Parts: sequence; structure tokens; C-alpha cells
Amino acid sequence: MAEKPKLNLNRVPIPKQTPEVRRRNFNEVALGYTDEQALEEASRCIDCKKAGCKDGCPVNIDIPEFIKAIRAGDMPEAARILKSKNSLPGICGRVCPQETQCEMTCNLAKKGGPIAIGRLERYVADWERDHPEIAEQQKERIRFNGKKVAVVGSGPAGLTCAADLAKLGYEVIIFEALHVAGGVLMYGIPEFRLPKVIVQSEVDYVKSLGVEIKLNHVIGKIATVDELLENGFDAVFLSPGAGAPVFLNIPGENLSGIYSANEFLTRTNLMKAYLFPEYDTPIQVGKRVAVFGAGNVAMDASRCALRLGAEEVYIIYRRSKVEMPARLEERENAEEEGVIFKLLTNPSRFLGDGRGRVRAVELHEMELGEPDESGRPRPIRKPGSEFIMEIDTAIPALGTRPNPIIPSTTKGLELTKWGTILTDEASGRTSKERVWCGGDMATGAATVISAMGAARRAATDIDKYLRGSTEWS
Amino acid sequence: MAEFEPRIIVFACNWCTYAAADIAGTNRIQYPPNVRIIRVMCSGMVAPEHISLALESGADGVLVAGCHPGDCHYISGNLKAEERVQMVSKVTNMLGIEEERVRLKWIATSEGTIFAQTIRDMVEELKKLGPSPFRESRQVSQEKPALDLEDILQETKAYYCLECSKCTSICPVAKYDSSCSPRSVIEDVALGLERESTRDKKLFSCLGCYACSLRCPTDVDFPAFVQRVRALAFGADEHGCPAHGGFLHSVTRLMARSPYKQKRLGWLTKEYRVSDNSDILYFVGCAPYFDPVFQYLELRTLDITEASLKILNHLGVEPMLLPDEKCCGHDALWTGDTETFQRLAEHNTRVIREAGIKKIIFSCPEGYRTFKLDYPKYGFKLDCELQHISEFVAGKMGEQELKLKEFRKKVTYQDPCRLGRHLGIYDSPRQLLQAIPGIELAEMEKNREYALCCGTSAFTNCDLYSHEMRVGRLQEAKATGAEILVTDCPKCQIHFRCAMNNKGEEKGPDINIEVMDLAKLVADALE
Amino acid sequence: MENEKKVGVYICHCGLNIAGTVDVAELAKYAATLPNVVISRDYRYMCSDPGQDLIKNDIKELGLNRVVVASCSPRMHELTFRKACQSAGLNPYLYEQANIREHCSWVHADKKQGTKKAKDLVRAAVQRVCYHEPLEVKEIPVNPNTLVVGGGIAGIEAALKLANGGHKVYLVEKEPSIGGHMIQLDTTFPTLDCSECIMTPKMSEVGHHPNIELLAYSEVEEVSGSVGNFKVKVKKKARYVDEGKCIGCGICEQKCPWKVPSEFEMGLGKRVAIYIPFAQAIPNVATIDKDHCVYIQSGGKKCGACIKFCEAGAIDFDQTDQIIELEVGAIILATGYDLLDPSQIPQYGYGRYDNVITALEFERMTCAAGPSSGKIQLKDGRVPQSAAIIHCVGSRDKNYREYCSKICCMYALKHAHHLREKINADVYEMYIDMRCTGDGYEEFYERVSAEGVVFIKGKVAEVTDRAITEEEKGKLVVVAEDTLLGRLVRIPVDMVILCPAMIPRADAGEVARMFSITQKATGFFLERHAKLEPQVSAMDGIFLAGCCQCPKDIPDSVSHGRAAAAAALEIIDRGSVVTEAAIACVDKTLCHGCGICEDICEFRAAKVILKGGRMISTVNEALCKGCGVCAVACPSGAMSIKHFTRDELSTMVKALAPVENG
Amino acid sequence: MCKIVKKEILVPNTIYLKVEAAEIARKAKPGQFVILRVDEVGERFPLSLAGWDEDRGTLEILFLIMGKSTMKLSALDEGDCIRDIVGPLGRPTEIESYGNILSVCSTFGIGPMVPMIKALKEKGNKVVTAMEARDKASLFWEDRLKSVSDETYVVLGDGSLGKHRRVREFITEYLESGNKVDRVFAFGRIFMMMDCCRATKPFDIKTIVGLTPIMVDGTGMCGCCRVSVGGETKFTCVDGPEFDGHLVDWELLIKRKRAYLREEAQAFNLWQPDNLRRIAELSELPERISVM
Repeated sequence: MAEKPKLNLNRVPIPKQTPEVRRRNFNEVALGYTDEQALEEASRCIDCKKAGCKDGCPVNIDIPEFIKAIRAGDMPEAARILKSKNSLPGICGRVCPQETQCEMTCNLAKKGGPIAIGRLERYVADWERDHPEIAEQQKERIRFNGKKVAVVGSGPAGLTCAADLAKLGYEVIIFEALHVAGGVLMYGIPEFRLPKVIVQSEVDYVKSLGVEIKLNHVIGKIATVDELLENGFDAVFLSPGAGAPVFLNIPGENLSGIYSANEFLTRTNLMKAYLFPEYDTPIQVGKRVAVFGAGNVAMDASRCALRLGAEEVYIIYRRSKVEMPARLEERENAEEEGVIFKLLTNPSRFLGDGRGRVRAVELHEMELGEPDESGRPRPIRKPGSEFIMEIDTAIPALGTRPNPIIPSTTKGLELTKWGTILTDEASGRTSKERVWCGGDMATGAATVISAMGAARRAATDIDKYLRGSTEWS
Repeated sequence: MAEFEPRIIVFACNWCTYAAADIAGTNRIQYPPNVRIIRVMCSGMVAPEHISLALESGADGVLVAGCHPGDCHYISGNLKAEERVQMVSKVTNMLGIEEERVRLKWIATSEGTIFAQTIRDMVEELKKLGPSPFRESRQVSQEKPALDLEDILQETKAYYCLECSKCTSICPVAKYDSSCSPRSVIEDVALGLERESTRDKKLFSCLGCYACSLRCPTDVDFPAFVQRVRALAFGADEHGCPAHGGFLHSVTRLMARSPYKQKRLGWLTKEYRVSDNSDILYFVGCAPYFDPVFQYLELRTLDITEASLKILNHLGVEPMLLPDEKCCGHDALWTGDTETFQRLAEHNTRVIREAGIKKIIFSCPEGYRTFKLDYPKYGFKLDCELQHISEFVAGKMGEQELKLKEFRKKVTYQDPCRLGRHLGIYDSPRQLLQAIPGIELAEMEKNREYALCCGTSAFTNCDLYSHEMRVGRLQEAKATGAEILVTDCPKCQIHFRCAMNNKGEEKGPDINIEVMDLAKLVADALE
Repeated sequence: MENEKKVGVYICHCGLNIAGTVDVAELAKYAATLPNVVISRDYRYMCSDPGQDLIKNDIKELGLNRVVVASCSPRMHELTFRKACQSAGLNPYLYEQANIREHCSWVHADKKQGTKKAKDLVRAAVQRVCYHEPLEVKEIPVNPNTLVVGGGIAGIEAALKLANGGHKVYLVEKEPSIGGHMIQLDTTFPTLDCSECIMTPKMSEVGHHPNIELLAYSEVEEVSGSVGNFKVKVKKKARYVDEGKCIGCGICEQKCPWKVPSEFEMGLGKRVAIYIPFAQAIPNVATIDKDHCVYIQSGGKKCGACIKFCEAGAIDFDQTDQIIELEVGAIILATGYDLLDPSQIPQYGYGRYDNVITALEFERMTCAAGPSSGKIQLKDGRVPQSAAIIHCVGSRDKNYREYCSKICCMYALKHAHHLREKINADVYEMYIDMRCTGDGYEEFYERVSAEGVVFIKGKVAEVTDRAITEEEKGKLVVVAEDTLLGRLVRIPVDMVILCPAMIPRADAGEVARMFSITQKATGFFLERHAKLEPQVSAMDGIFLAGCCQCPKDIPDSVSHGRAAAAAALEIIDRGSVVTEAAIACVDKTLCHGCGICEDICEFRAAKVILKGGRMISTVNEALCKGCGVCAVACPSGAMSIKHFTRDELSTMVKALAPVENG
Repeated sequence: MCKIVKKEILVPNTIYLKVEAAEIARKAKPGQFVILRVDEVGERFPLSLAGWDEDRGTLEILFLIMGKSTMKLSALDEGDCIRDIVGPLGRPTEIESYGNILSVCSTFGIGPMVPMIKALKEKGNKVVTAMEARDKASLFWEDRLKSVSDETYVVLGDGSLGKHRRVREFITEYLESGNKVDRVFAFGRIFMMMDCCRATKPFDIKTIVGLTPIMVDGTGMCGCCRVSVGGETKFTCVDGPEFDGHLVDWELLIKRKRAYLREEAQAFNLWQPDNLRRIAELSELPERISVM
């Protein structure tokens, strides 16, 4: 037995493109561990008895085991362990907020240097992608059980649920409204944060489990949920995402040059507007861009704007830095790349140039008051603090509302007051029999991994229900 | 009947002449009340168009007065004023306007008596001359043109615009000025934003080059649309940004209203054979008027005129020149001044008809276009054959041999919009070029119907973008490796020369190339 | 509506001055009918306080945003009414004045005609005022330091006045010492005071003045910026002597073996390679002439005597030229003059005949401290028996300089006096006209005449040594026409003193370019106004002092120097310069960057620069005077003059040119 | 991938396509549209459905060649495939029993009008159709409209047919001469719809117009297609495409539609040189230089 390693609290840093370089390209920011770096980082794991990391993972990956496999140099094994619980490791390794999940519960975290589990996950996933023959060997033979499940939406929740069910022998068909699978992973998260080839290779993995993906199918339009249930599907899992943009509802918001974050990111990521005119979809980014809001989407939008040639990009947020909802790493990345944060500031109207384009925004300063129902201090407008800022592009990134297409076309589906589908958190069941729901449509806008966790729980429940082990009470 | 009282406009420099007039007042030196003084800081501030505008507006005399040489508060503004008044006088003299009507005088502060005497003298002289004819023919019509926006939309088929922006994709202006788009102009008019539409400076950016009509799927006649909307704008006193202060437009208006006999053939020497009995007219056009204005470019457009005559003579044609032909009205029409256009068209058609002309030869494509397309449209019909000089010569080449010297040069050819896209003449100029032994014609990337406009039209909205366009076109010409850029439009030549005159290009691309008129090239090659 | 124009019109009676010839009531009634006019009043005296209050109240109560007063000449009261507008919160440039007194009521007697004309003038003013835009006058803070270029008497005076006034002055002198031409003179006319005696205290004051930083042996290399904020680069040439250490003891001069002709002594004496130009030099430090220093020329292999003997250890052969950057608010140019080289005029024999000398050489000769210790002598050491003084050598001569050099008549008289007084020589003054116009000058002429000097009015044709008579042998013969007698005269003399023309410095053109000022046809620097502003150059903040503007005698140079200092003080003490509000501005979308404006602007205010990848004209607001010459020349209409735009002038023309209904 | 089974050049610049898309054909209703993507690099753009055949599983669309995407689409031939078609999208037309209907259409608006008139007729409405065309050469489907409408009027812009040159003149006269109309449907170019609304406004007849703003996803996700109707912001893709024309902010619509002028021109220019000849054939660019 090897000597017990000394406690090493220095995480191996992940190589990154420098801010000066990356702010003008769409290539991935973080470059990933080399073999040596991965081994070094994996060797820091003290292999503790009570592995907290495992509890921190919403999909319960056996983290100590896959790290051990890395240390042993057994990459196929590491990949197998990961894939057994997580069908999308390449994605999760990149976009999960590990600092609030597995890495937070890592025992070394108490000392300040948790194992970089996310980076190792990414490393293993990338290795596997480079070695397709291994995946082929590991492919489990699936025996169909004759039951059919429809999954609506091919985002992280849909893919996870489909993969889990497929592994259990169900015939799964995913219906995707857009022309590619992946949902928010394709249209929302930018290439430089999550390369699209990785999404597609993980989608391909899901397909390789026998899942069929029907693109260009808007459920509610081409077929309703009820029609699906009537036409041979035993269960329907709804994971259409939360797709309707929220605007500021201030005068002038319909001027050209004002994009919802959804539109801005869709044009950029899904439609590859950054490759215009090679790709047909255009986007207009001016010299001065204002992004409203301070979540991950706002960070993505502001960083995309920089990469699309903006000279000055502002994040305009009505609260202070502490309340910003974005992941710390994304905030830092944005700051490094030159995004300017204008905090405690809120817009009151947009001004046009007389030809229908936005020319400026009127802002006013805010101060923080007593906490509101979200627990965060309520921003209050400072009287007389208005000022005009010249901009040529504005991007409200204030989150999303649920898209009404499915609720409005499905009978007997109960909704919450926010318009999301009322869902049992543990099982994913909705108020309508044989219909489950997960992801943003159930919870409102949240993270990729939480959607995957919900999908996994729903898959388990669907399996239980369809095998008849539980009743729809 | 009351005695005629002339009206005199005095542009008086603040430091000398205005003060002299004040002194005249302080000393109660009486002079006739015919004078109206406009205070300027320096006589060098008085632009040619202010002088011509005063004449146009009915002033019987204009006096520009400033400090004596050496006394200028601004060192040399008065000397600049002198040059400008001389330039204006050259033009007004050509128009036939008596030289007494435009004056320059140095009057110092102390010279109150001289000021008063100058006014007295001027009043006397002007009384002898009688009232300025422009008093009567002054343009006073404020009535709206008959066409309204709706009619324009329908007439020019702009109503059928599909908003497809193919026009914008080919519009040379839009290429350089991204805020410009024919489609947007139409949309604004269609939305009923009449005020905004007619005030939009972009309306005056259109070159009327007809590139858009190459692509428009619904056959919208955008240039005509622009022409009509500009007429509305003109009625609302909107003129875009006329280049050269609008002096050229002002001269056109004076010419249109002038009853004077012009003295426009001063350049004509015995070298050229013309005949009063010929039934072929050579239309001289504006060249005599251009030359004083564009002296600063060291440009002589009369070279084109003379070259054309030389060619015609060589072919045995002794054309008639009309000493009192007037501007064809092209610029007036394209800047919305329909009234002036109609006056000119009426005059020209009348004198040409009276002279019994059977055929008119043009060397200026604008004149040709205007006679051929616009005159009939506005009801001025001529029973003549119209030809561009290149057409005429190319036509003759079959029967008659042109004796041309060898000229070993690589040249490229700029299709003027008016000759090319407007009239479809692409071949005859090229035929002519190639008839010169030794000439190698290298075509620019965009040629014939796809040729790029020289960048400015009707001397309006000559802006940054039109300059860039010119630079772009000159670069294209340079890229062919040609030594000479040949064109047959005097205006193309003016605009190209102007672009090359730019100091700004020192750090920019090399755009210097010899620009030459086709007629001049051919005339020089004649044996 | 923000853009709605609300014009108030005020007709002044000016007692009966206007009301006598113009029907003011009718005029006011007429004005009320004009478009945009919301109020029209007439009043006895608009310029009185109650008159002005009418305007102020209406601005406040009726919300007027444009004001027209029809009264006297704007040259009289434009400022009054602008201030009235301003005090009521209206931008003063939204005001227009119609001159119905000087240009109407006072020059026309017929009331009907006068009223008619007044109506036209008011109508035009109302139409024009609607085009006025609010303009801002900008104040630029002024750097309180001044640069004086040239350490002659004019520069010294200017520097001292400014320094005594408590302001920092940089005095740049190209020679090793200040003093200029004046320190070379022996005595000054007409008082015959010793030049050195009156000059040296001033020089020494400069040397010790706490507010003066003397940069001798230095030259201005580059000037940028504009009034209030110039940046100047001065090259301090290497003296190879540490100014801080050198005590001016002169031992090095005694030890240095390498002799060259002394510039200060006009070549009549010698100096060595390390030298103090003259005894009273300020700064009193040695300078090594590197062209003649053998140590330097041999690369340090030979000589080095000075190093050995300098007790202060001040010799420093490692010195290099230094560039010093100064920031000043005003500049005074006192670069002085040169004398025409008389060898250009071959018939006078200068350079060919030993005893043809220039007046300045003669000054050194008569000076007790000079090379001959004040002895007037010929080249061979003899004392001359006779001398001819030739006036106007190159002055008042179409072939050389057309102008009069102003001081020659007087110093020629001075020289004649010394010749008579010291050696009792026969003196012939060969003059064209005697010009003795200063205080005590004519009296001096009388005095010298009485001393037996012979005055011959005639331009000298030739100075020759070819004798035609015995008497002329061994002498210089001055050939001239005595125009009073109308006959040719030949005067044999021992010595000929030439009074050469004062000419601009050889580098005047270069200096003019560097400081962006202009030269006159004569080559001297051009003043803004020959009568009223002779000390001001065309460039704001740059002033002229002394003979760089035109030939002057000492009192004129001193006055001129002080005048320049006063002009500089005006700017410094105000603390800021106000830019012209009605200046040129560029429409960026129209400008091609053709540079016609740059070429035509006399004030170098317009400049084409590379901005955002293209050439575009810009206007330096501190330099532009608003003359409008550029706006007219601009082919695209990009350039315009605020307050006098094309639209404003056209409006006036259109309002005034037509004769309405006969 | 959807195969083109039929292609027709109706008039210059206007193309008719029949494509295989069985699932969409089964669900399509009048007033709905599909979003297409011609190829892998193509943009998503909406086109109205001009018809569908549930049995054969085909859709009919007709479109104008406007920019690069439609030009690419027009370059496909029978047997070629369109990369993506998604639909049916948008709210279907509210087909009810209104009484007398005036349907007004021009160019690409003629397509969706045909199934709509059929449906309206089935509900017992009387449908009078006015179609507008620039000239005879750009007139198509007159017969189809005639076959489904009770009455059909053709208004030609060159005045070659009757006294009216604009559909607005026709409507005004039609209404002034006492014809009762309960509802107007107008589909086609914006200018025509605006004109139509101007004509019906004085008579206060509800006028439904079909808007065609720029869209991306077509499912309410991006908000690109927002329009202002009666002062409220609406998403055309999910709230429309049909709105009350009297309430539409036309200026905003037009200005938003020209947001990408520069890019459209650029894309067109880059794509166009290689295909110039082909396009010229398709749109049969007439030899028309300088006739005004």
C-alpha cells in the first residue's frame, strides 16, 4: 500500500486562454487538464471514508471511485463510473456550479482546497470522447421492455430522463422544437463556455442508447400532450424549458437593437451569428452594449457581446455585487475580459435615434433597502439621479417565464402562480396522470444539473409507475 | 409712374466698411435709402452664393466691401473676397448681367464720406441700367406641387415596394453610408412621415444612378421617386446640403429666369469651324460656367467642348452652336427645382425649334439624358435626333475613316450613370476607345451596367460617403493597371479630380490617376 | 414645444434720433405681425436701465427665446443687450440687433423711406435671429509663465517687467550671453551715454532675478499649443562648462592657446576657444567653442589646458545638448535684427578695401573696452585724417531693402561727432535725407553740424582706390552726386564707414514658421495692427518686441518690449483666455478632409487630422477668429461659422434683396 | 428534411412550392405558418401556409424572393430537400360566422388567403375578394381566388383593369356604395395592408391583418417578432400573426423589419455574384433600363 499522501491544498489550476485573447474569439475559455495535471489533481484526493462529495452531487456520481480510477490510470473505468450516473459528463464538467455542490461538500473544502471534481469529470469525459472505441465496448445491451415514453424537449432534463429510461429498456422518443437537440445547451450557453461538439457528442451518446430524437416538433402545435398519450405513449415527460423572455417593460423597449437575452444568445450560439455572413443569421452589436441583469445569462450575453466586437460592455444591475446571482467564476471571467459592472443602477426608458434604433438608455441610481420576499435587500430608486447613457445595443437578461404553448394546449395540467407546471419535487409527477415534468418548466429558471437531477428522479418514478410498483394517486 | 429705385445689397465687413457706414451715420452724411447692409465679420465670409442669391432675389446691385488690402482684421480675408467676387463676376458676365451690378470696394472705417459717395454713385449707375430683370422673374411660387406623396408612391411604383432591400444591397450610397437605404426612404414616405421624409438629408444622398433598378423585383423607379419627393422638399425649402454652397444651383436659377443674352461663347476661336446654317446642333452645356468655379481644381471642362468640335470638324461636320442655349436643367430637376427645370426646358426647346435643328449632339451625358427622357416627359417635345458624341462618331466610323495616331496607353473606362444605366449606351464609347491604335482597354471590376457612380450627382450632398465612393472607384481604376481613367461625363471628371485633390489621401490609398474625357483623348489622337 | 421660436422685438426711439425719421410706432406694429414675434414694443431709450428691464421682464414672463433690438449700431450696444439677455437667463447669442440709427434714421431724411427701410431691417433681423443657436464662450486657464525669446534690450525689458510683476519668465538667448546688439555699442545717441553703463545693470538684474530663468546659449526647437498653454522645447547647447561651477574668473581664457576672431568685437579682436564673450557677460561663465577647441577636435588627445587650470573644476567635456520642455501661457519674440552684409554691394568696396568698415565695427573701435581701447585707427595703425560716412547702405534702395532702417542717420551723426571730437578728422556725411525725428534728435543734428561735419546730399555711387588726382592717391575716393549742387563729387578720405540696412534675422522665416506667425514683405514679423497693436502678432498669445518687428532705436525697442510685457500680463493676470464663440465648426459627415481650409486659414486654426481611420478637418477653438474664409472655401459645406452660417446669411439676403411691391 | 415535390414560378420573383411534411399537413389550420431553414448554415424564417393536403402529406407555400434565404430557397428544384420545416405555428385564423367578409390580398398574401376563404365560406360567410397586383404580368391565382370567393375583384396598379389603381380606392368605393361588410381580412405587403386599414378606418370595420415581422424560433422564445398592437407588446409568433390592423403600430413594425438592412444587403451581395445568372432567370429581370 502506497504511503498516505500528505495533505495538499493546492488545486492544480486549469489552463485558460488569457483574457486579452479570448475576449475576441469564441473558442473555449478553459483548455482542460493535461494527463499529468489530471493525475496530479486526482492524487490530491485523500480518499476519505465519508465521501461528502457524493452527497453533494444531484445525480449521485460515485466521485471517489472515478477519481481513484484516474489515479490508477484506468480511464475506461473512470468513464464507465461517470456514465453510469451521468449521461452528460462533458457538459456537467463544464457548466455545473461545483462550488456549491460536490466541491462544497468535499472534505478538503473545509481547508480551502477542494478537489477539482468538475475539472476531473471534464477530463474524463473528454478522454472518452477521444476514445470512442471504449464507449463502444462499454455499451450495455439493452432489452426493450415494450413501453413507450415521450420526452418533450431535448435539454439537459430531457436528455437525462431519456437516457435513464432507455437504459431501463424503454422506447423513448424526444420531441425537440428547434432544429438541433440540446435545448439551452445549444442555444443558450455560448460556445466558449460549452463547445457545441461536446453537446452533440453527448446527444449522440444518448441516441446510441436507442433514443429517437424528433427535431422540429413543437409539442402543442404538431401534436398535443393528450394526442401523445392517446397515440401509444405510456408516459410523457415534459421538459420544454422555460422559454419566454422577460422584458423590462419600460418605454422604448421595442426599438431595434434591443434584444432579449434569449434572442441574443440564440442568434449567437444556435444560429452562429458570430460566423455571419458564412452563416445566414445576422446579429447587430454596436460599440456600446448594455446588459441588464446579473445572472449567468447576463454574463454569457455580455461576454458574447465582447466577442462580437463591442468596445464597451456594461452589466447594469439594480442591486450590489453581493446579490449578483451569477456563478463566481463566470463573473470573474467577465470582469477579466473587460465587462464593466454598473451596480445599483436601473433603467427607466430607452431613447431612439429617430430611425427606429436605440440610441441611449436613461438610467437612475438605486440604493438598497430592507430585504424583500426573495430575502435580498430591496433596491429603491434614488430620486433625481437620472442620467443618460449612450448605447447602441441593449440586452435585457432578466430571466425567463414559462412558455405557454404546452400548458395552453394540454387539458388538466395544473399550473403554479408563476405559470410553471405544478410538479411533485420528489417524483416529478404533475397533476395529470402519466405526465411528468422536470427542469425549468417545473422549477423556473435554474441550473443544468438541478434539471438533470429532477429528470433522474422522474425517470425512476416513471419506471416505477410503468412497472406498476406505484399508483398514480 | 414713380422713378425706379434700385435696391442694393451691401455685404460690409464689421471692422471697416460697416464702421464706415456707422461713421456716415454719426456725421449725418446723407445717401439714398436704396441700400441694405448685411454685416459680416469679414468680407472673406461672403460666399459666391450669397452674391448670386442676392441677384436672384431681385437685388439690382451687390456691393462687397471690406478693409483696404493690408488692413484686414483677419490678415487676408479681403483678398479672398476679391478672388471670389472676381469669380462671381466672370460667371455673371457670362450670363449677360451688367458688370455694374456686382462690385467690390475697399472702404476703411474713416471713409464714411466715401461710403456714402459709393452708394450714391452706385444708385445713379443702376438707375441708368434700369431694374434688374430678376425682380420680376424671381421665384415666388410657394404653392405646393401638384403631386402629393400618395401619387408619387403610385406613379413611381414605390407603393409596390416589397421591402426586400435588394436596392440597398446594390445602392452605392448604402454601401458607404449604412444609414442609407432606398427602401427606408420609401417606407418613411409610405408611413406618411411627410415632414421627416422631405427633411431627411438621406433623401438628397441618392445619386440617381439607377443601380437599384438593376435589382428591384417590382420595378420601383426609385430615382424618379426621389426626384419627385425632392420636388416636394424643395417646395418646403429643404435642399439637402448643396455642394459649393449651392452657387451652381443659384446660377442655374439665374440662367433660367434671365432675359439677358448670354456671353457664353467667348472661348470659341477660329480654330473650330461652326456654321449658322447647319441643322446639326452641338450642345455646349455648362462647361463655360464650370471653369471659373472649378479653377481651383485646375480643371478646364471646355477642353471637352473644344475636343468635340475638333472631332466633328474632322468628320466634316460644321455644327451650329446656339449662343443662347441654356443649362439643360438636369441639376435643377434632380434637386427638386421643377420650376427652374421647366423654364430651361421651355427655352431650350423653343430656341432649338426656331433654329430648325434636326439633330443634336451632346458631349455631356446629363444633357443628353435630360433632353431625351425628361423633356418629353414634361411635355417639351423636340423633333430632333439626339446623339451622344460617341454614338455619332461610332456611327460614322463605318462610312468614314477616322485618322488616328497611335497612342500606346493602357486605359480604363468609367461608364457615366446617365449614359450607361439611364440610356443604355455602353458600346459606342468603347468602340471609340478601341479605334485608337495602341490603346489597351482594361475594364474595371464593376463595369457597364454594374459600373459604380463617381459619387456625386447634381452637386448635392457631397459628403464623406460620396468621397469614399470616389476613392473606392479610383482604387478600382488603379487596380486595372491603367494609366488613364477615361470617362465621357464632365462631372465624373470634376468629382474624381476633387477626390484626388484631397490632402487627406496622403495617408490613404494611392488614388492618383490621370482622368481624361473620351472626346479629348480622341481629339488628341486625331492626325 | 422646445423648438418653438418666441421673438421679442424692441424698437428704440433714441429720443428723436430714430423717432425723428422713422415712424417707430408703425414699425413696432409692423414687427408684431412678423412670424414668430410674440411681443413688439417701442421705447424712448432701449439702452437705458428701464429699457433693458423691458427685455428682461419679457424674457422671464413671456418666455422669449429670441430678442431683436432695433436701435443704433451693434458696434455700439450689441454687448449691452447681449448682457441684458444673459442676465435674464437667455443665451446672449440668441440676440440680434437691427441698425436703424446709423444706417437709417441718420442718413435718410424722408420719414416714409426711412420707415420702410427700418421695416426691412427689422424683418431681416427677426428672420435671422430664429437661426441663431446658443453659443458658449469657453474659458481656457492660462499658464502664468512667459517665454521671452531673445536677450537684447527689448527682450530684457520685457522679461524684467514681467518678472518684476511677480511672474515667472524663461528668457532664451541663442548666444552665450545676453545683451544683444546694444551691449556692442559704444555710446547711444543723442545723449551720448555710455551704452554699457546703462545696459549692464539691466543685464545683471536679469541674471539675479528670482523670477527669471535664463537659458543662455539655447534655442527654441519646437512650439505647440495655443494661447494660455504653449508647450515649448528649448535646446540648451552644450557649453562644456558647468554653469553652476564656473565663477567666470577667466583663467581658462588666459591658458587656452587657440585663438579665433571675436564675434563680439566684429572680428576686430580675438578670443580663444574657451571664452567669455565680453567682460560683463551674463551669465558670466565660459563657453567652449567646440569647432575651435583642439581638445574636442582631437577627441581628447591634445591640449586640455583649461581642464588643468580650472580651479573650480567646471570644465565638463561630457556635456551634451539638452532638450528642456517648458510650459508657458504667453510668448514674447524679441529676436532682433541682422545687419546687411555690405559686401553684397560691391561698389562700396567692403571686404576689398581695408579701411571700408561698418558702423558696428566702428562702434567697437571707439569703445574704450574695445580691441583698440577706443583708438580710432586705420588698418595700418595710422590715425585717419578724414572719413566719409555713407548712409542708407542697402536701405531705401530698391535693389536691396526698400525701407528706411530708421537709426542710421542718428548713429552716423554720433560717429561723426566722435571723429571730430576724438581725432578731429574731416567728416563727410553722405546722405539721402537726414531723418532725425526723435526726442532731441534734431538738436543733435544741429550740434554735429555745428561741429564742422560736411553733409553731402547724394547717394554714393562708388568707393574706389583708383586715384585720378594726386590728392586722391593712397586714399579711398567716395564718388557721389551732390544733388543739392547737382554735380558729381569725388571725396578722398582715409576711412569709409558704412551704415548697412537693418534686416530681419537670417532665421526669421524659420522662427516665423515655428511660432506660426507671419512675416511682412520685408521679412520682419507681422504685427496684428501696424498702428494699434504693433506688439501683437497674428497668433494669439505671441507678442513681438524690438527690431524683429521693424527697425527701431533703443527707446522704441524698450517701449515695445514693455508693451509686449503688458500684453502678456493682460492674459496672465486675467488667468484665462476666452475663446471666440462664433467660430468655425466642422460637420463630420460632410468633411472629406480635403485640406482646403487648412491651406486657407491664416491663423492655423483648421487642421486636417487622421481620426477614426479617415482624414477630417478640426478647428482649434483657441486659434479660430471666426473670419469665415474657410467656410466659403469648403467645397462640401462641411465647414461653417457659428452665428454666420450659410443659412443665416442667406436668410438676410432673401429678406433684404427683394423690393416688395415697388 | 422535406422534399420539394412541386415547384412553379408563378410570376417573376414569386415561387410556389409543394413540399412533403405529413405531420404538419395533418395539423395545419388557416392563418398558420411554418418556419424554414434552407440548409445547414441557413437562417430561420417564417412563411405562411398557402395550402396543405392531409392525405398526400404535403404543404403548399408561396413566397417572394426577398433576400438571401428566399433566394436560396428559390434555387432548390423539385426533388431537392429543405433542411428544416417546423410548424404549424401561430394562432389559426378565428374562423367564425361573421356575415359579409371582404378579403383583400396581394402578392404573397394571396397564398394564405385561399385556405382562409375556404374555411370562412364553410362557416357560412359571404366572401368578396379584392386582389391587387402591380400589373397584369404580376397577377396570379386569380382563378383560385375566384373559385373560392363569392365575388372577386382585381385591381391593377397600372390602371389597365378598371378605374382603380390601388385596393384602397376600391375599398373606399365599395364601402361608399353601400355594400355591407362585417369584417375585412388583409394579407400581403405592409403598404397594402396599411392602405387597406386606412380605407376601412372611416367605416369602422374591423380589419384583420397578417403580419410578417422578423422571427427566429417562432415559438415565443426570443421576442424578436414583437409588435405593438393597441399599445401592448405582442409576439407575432404566438399571439399572432393576425391582429387588428387598426391597432397595429405600423411605423414600429416597419422600422423593426429594417433592423438588418445592412446585413441583409451584405449577405445578398456575397451570395449573389455566383448566382446572379440563375436569379436573373428565376425572376426574369426584364430589360428595363431607365424607363420612368
